[in-house]
Amino acid sequence: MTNSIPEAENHDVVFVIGSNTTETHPIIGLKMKKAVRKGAELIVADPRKIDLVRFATVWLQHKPGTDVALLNSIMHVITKEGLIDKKFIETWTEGFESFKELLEEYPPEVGEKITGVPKEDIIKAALLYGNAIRPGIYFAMGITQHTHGTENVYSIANLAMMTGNLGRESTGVNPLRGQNNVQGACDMGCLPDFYPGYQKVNLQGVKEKFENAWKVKLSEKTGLTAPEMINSANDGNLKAMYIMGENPVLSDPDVNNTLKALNKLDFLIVQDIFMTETAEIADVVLPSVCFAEKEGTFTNTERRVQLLRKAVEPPGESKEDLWIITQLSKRLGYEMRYDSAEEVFQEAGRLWPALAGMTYKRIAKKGLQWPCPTPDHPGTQYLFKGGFPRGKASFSIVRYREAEELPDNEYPFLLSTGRHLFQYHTGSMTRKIDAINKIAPEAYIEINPDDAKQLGIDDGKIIRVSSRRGSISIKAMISDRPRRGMVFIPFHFREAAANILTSNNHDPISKIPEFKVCAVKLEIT
Amino acid sequence: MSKEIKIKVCTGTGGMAAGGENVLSLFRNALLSAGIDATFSEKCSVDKVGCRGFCGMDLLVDVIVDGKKITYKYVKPEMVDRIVQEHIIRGNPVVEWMVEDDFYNFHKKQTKVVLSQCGEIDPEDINAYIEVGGYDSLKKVITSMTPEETISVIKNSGLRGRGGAGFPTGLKWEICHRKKSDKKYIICNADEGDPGAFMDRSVLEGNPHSVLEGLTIGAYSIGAEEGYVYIRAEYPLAVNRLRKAIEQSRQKGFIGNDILGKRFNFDIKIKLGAGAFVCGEETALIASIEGKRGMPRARPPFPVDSGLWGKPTVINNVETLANVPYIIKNGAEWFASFGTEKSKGTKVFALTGKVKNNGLIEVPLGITLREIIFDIGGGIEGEKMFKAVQTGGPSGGCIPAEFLDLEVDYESLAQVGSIMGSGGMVVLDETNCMVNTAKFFLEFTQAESCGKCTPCRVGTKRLLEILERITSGNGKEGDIELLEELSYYIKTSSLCGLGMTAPNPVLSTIKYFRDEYEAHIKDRRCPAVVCRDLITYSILEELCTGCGACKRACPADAIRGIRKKTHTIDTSLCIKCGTCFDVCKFKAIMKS
Amino acid sequence: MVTLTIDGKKVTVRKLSTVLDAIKKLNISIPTLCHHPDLTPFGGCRLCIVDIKGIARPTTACTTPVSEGMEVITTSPTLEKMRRTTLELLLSDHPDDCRVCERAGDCKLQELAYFYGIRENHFLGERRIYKKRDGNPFIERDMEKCILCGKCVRVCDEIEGVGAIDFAYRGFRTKICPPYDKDLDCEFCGQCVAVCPTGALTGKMWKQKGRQNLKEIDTICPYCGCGCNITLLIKRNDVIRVTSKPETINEGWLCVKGRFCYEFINSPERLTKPLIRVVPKESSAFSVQQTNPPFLSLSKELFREASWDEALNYIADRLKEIKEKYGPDSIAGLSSAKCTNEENYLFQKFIRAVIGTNNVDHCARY
Amino acid sequence: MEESLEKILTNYRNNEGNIITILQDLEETFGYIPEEAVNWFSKRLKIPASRFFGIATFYAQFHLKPRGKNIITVCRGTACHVKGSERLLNRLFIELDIPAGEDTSDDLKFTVEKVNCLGACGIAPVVVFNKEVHGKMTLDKLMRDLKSINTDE
Repeated sequence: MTNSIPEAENHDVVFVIGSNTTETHPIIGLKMKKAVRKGAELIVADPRKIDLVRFATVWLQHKPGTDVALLNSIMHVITKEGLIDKKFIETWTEGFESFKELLEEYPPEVGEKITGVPKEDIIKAALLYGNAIRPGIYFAMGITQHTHGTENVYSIANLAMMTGNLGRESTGVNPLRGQNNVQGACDMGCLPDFYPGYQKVNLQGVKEKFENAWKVKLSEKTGLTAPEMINSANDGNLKAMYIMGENPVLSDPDVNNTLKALNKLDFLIVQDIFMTETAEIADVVLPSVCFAEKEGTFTNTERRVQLLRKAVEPPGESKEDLWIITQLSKRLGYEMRYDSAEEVFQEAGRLWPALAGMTYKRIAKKGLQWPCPTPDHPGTQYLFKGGFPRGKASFSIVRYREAEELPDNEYPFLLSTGRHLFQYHTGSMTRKIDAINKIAPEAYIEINPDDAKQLGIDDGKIIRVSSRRGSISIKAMISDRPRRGMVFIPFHFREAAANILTSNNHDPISKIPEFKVCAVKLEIT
Repeated sequence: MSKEIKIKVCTGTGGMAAGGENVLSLFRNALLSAGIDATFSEKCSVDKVGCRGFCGMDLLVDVIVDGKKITYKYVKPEMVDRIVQEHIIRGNPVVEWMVEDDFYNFHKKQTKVVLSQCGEIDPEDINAYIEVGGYDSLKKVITSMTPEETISVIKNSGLRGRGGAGFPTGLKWEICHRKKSDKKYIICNADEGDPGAFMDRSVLEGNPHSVLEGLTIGAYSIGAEEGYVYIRAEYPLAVNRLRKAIEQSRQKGFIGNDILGKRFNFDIKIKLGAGAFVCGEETALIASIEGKRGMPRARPPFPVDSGLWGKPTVINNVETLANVPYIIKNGAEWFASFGTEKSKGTKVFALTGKVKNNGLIEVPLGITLREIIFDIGGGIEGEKMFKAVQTGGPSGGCIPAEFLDLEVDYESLAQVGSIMGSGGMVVLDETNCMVNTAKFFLEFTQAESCGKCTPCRVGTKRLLEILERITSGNGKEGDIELLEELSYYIKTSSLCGLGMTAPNPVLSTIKYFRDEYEAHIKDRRCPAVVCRDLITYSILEELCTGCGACKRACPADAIRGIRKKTHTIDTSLCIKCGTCFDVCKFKAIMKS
Repeated sequence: MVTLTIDGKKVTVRKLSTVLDAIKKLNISIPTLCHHPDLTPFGGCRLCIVDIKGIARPTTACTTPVSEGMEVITTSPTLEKMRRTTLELLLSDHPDDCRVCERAGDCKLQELAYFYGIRENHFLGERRIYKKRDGNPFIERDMEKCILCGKCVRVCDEIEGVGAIDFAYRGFRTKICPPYDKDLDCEFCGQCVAVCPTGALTGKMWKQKGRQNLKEIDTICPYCGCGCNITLLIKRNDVIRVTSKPETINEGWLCVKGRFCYEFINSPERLTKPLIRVVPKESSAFSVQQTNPPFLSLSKELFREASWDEALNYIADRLKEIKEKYGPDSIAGLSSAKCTNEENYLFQKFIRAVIGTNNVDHCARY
Repeated sequence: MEESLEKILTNYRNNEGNIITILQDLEETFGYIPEEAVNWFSKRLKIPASRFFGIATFYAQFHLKPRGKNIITVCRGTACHVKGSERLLNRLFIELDIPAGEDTSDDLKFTVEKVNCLGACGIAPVVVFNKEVHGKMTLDKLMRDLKSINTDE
């Protein structure tokens, strides 16, 4: 997020696109609702009638995967209405002129044709955002989980830049990170192309810096992303995997493919707090401890590093991940010596200046938002105050492209997957909660009432849903949430795993799979 | 036929209940068969008129032949023919059916301003109102006066709110007038909730246009373009006439856009109350118009600062607004010539209870209670003793005989522990138990508490419980003191007017009738023989004829006896319902 | 800014403040049950009544806006007597079961009754009796204990934007309930439980787990990316409840998962020993061919328990062997967005420095 | 039902109504406030159903259960009280066999209600039979009127 969570209540326009905020980030959802109470206008762009729609001034129910067309059309109107920020564009960006030419291709009529959103609504949204003084854009996986997810993100950046809506309090672009420490895992370099702090593995000088710090020779070859690991295992090139606290069997697309790949591995280590679907096919399973049983830090979606405190002793012989890693490291001939989690944190801070000013003591009370380079730095509430760190930002020329696998005669429905409020991810935690199992015990597929009527599907009936990759039996939920022709399945439930259906297509740059679009058919059983 | 004939039939709620509509058409028919067309003739008319206040004698019909008015009481359908034949055709009024002295006495000491046209004009016809000078005041204000000038007339007249606390109306308008806001509202409070009060209903049924005119003048003065009449749905006739009146007024251009050709827009909407006494409280009323539960909120901020939809809002009750056109017409001095130093003008009271002449009266403030009850009301029914008069509804108090010569105004009533309120005046005689009366009012306020604040929600409940135990013979030593303590607490710490005044009936009855409380508690006796649990029924041997009526009527089978022999009541079975007392034609049942 | 005097002390507060804000600024303690700083003023409980010069009756501090030169008295024998009566009245319509009440020790009504030393009640009378208990799995709603402060109604409407409950009926019968008095059907964020001053609203899973001498540990919610601050309440070695403090970045608000989904910590299904596979992989329940697998036994029968030494040595041997045979790039590590920064840092360091490959990633993409 | 609801919705939209207006229309149309109707409006207007319920239970005019075919309203104003309306009320409950704590006879033929004050104190005590006001009521008259309603059936 370029802004902070508390700033969210002070926007005058909130534009939420591809985020079911009240269910996936409930507390940020509260802030949005508070903003509306304080008089802000809310624009929601979502193919589903998510809960936030109740509070929206305008709801753009675009077809899944047409975000670029929608955004370009909005930007077309903004340009035509003269609502661009010329000074910002001149000072901080480049490439606007050719970008403007591209926008000519997307008048609202074209936008309507592609997205299915009435052009009046496109214009209304454009005027609201274009005239706003402190607008905030929020997005999440609804934007990124597409084969053109990167382009979607560029498009959002274009919108913010052309209106100069960046770098001010309560004004910015805010991707919402899904899990508690996605931000931290990225920051800490659990990425195949970056060392901690987004320092490129193949950049001159960087490798040397880490080699010196770690006193070991390092590879300069960019590694494999998670989907590439699966492909590589399938190809027989990848032989061993060490999975810590993840459950890719259920969370990755195309379960059958994932299982096939992981089963081909010579050796699979899974380290977790519960037996998961992935642990079940491991060669060794290591019991680790949960958040309440250890010390450390989490970095939330607003870049706030906060202190996790140990509350209880772990069960049985389960061990902290830090202990397990250092033990393994020792046995593999590389001694790591840390007396506490904070020592690890300090080492990261020495290698990444944005954390350098933080100590456990400083973050104990309310955490600190990076960048926080010095011990007296107050942290950074919002980013890009007074410009971009690397000079001018470029407008990206992005055209609308269709999703990889669209419905056809054989598979006539478009499936999106996602979360709902009561469950979390693959359910390894939430499905252990009795109360949750009472309120949200099973999987379901949301079907538009008109579609259901046409197919003769009754509410609560078990139906068969199939894609080119597999099929599941699942309970039908007739609901006005999805638009016609679209269905939705939450991916939390192994008994009707949505990811048996999803495709392995992914964005060429970010490698994020296209969870939001694939083609399925529905059959009465 | 050269005679000029006017027949006025009362069609207020009371008149309607007595068959007014039917009698009205019977008169038309009877005249028609006598060859007189009362529908299209200029010389002959049969009109419905609003309540004239004396509902106790309904159905009242005025027959005016060549300007000579005769009023008939208790008119029934079968009487119509004879009146037409003898009085109208032959010119001999039917003396035995005419009203007598008590009717004229009832009106003698009254001064009618607000009620001056009630019972005189057809409330469903705007022309009838215009003929008697209606809407002249509005014209005067809009065409020749500034809002400031209008406000100053109202201020100088000394008009105070007729709904409760008596806040000066002109001052209220002035404060609102000075507020800067894109929107302001004026609301007519017609949520007449006090049991025993019906002046607002009568005015709205009898002369709705006077209220609309007052409301429009008020809107002009404060700068409101939108007005509401918040009226109880329990008053269907009043609602109906108000609707008609608004429609007619709009057609005539007295409300709407560019009123009377001037740049003043004002429109009026009706909101029906849905049955909650507390909505008479200003902030609760506003909540109700906004479509919420009628729960009051703390003041400040007051409605003139932040009222309906958060905008400056003036709320006046029906009677207050109905005074306005007359003040404008006759001047502030004229109005101020009635009343006392601090309370000017006339006030409408609903005089009911154990008084001979029940009805609506309008008197100059400063009149004594004795004049009202004995001269206008004709004294106590059935030669009983006057005991107290309860004024101000559930928020008011009971005033004993020693204050009969009290001059009635806002301050004097407050001094003796009661209030003016909206003008309810219920007369109680020796057969009324004062503890029971206090309990009755508490039952009411307790049931009408909105439940928001602790003192009112729980406090009035506990107050009622103590009264219940006293009236059922289970009172304890110290209960009177507990009542006083709790009452004081509720009065001072409740959120709104309902709670603040709810203990008044208790406090005033304790103050003046403490001996009755003590009799209930110490002697387990109800001096007025009212409280059910303290009564025993018995049969007087000498009067019982053995007819068996009581035995048949007794729901508890508590009465024994053989036909034509004296019956007896088994007190262990008696549930004290009083049915036997009611059915005995020989007064042989005794309560003690 | 407005300056006023409270109990003889001058205080300057912002223009739109209430008298209660000013009182709090001076750290003067004054009882209240229906006030919450984040919710619109209500003025229902009548405990915060104060005397204001020029106003005849005591006025509630929580609803009265400050004005320049205002003189406020927060306590006097009369005010205290009235507060005491208010409490007595509230208690007269409240079950007398602090002994077994989940909230005893954490109940504002009980606390105030203690401070005012209310032993006996002058006003005992009819008490509201509700037979029905709410069937929802999260929130125990014991409406006999409700004092109708309305905080739950306001928080549900004003903060959560849901409006699952509202005041219903009126007078003594007033009750806060879902529509048609049915079972609560909402997002179960528990905001209402957090603001309830009595035992009317509690968590169902807290029941008889412990209410006093609890250890409190402030930490971070393990669910979504909001990073809410939570406080774990611990009895012996068990987390028995989760709360959040108002001064946190999330202002004390949580969602259903943050507030109620902590039982997995104590779950008997937790892994407690290293496991080494004994059955060949193909026989796992969740296999390639099955499209709609039955609920996994997640059976530990596929594995045998091992000591840490054995497991770690086994892993080290296998990794060494594979690295020697196929090179470091034949090994990959998948880290977790659920693990700490320190663990993630160390994990990638392990993969990069110890294994010697950049094949490290995590689930940011899902 | 759907049709009546749509009509009420139109009335609400055209006349700047509020929840109370809707409930009044529902009461008028159905004689009580059906739960399905509340849920329907709640969904259409995005107003929580709890608010409808809160209002419906606050105001005396609204009923949550179907009422009897004949509605007898006894005024409980002060004037009527001092003139014995309580006795009329008790008699009605006994005569019409209305179960304790209820206001409607089991056969849904009669509903007996109290009303705070009809403002017709001059003709107290007042009883309203199906919207028709009857003044100066006595026990005898009450029984006669009841009989005539019964024979009208």
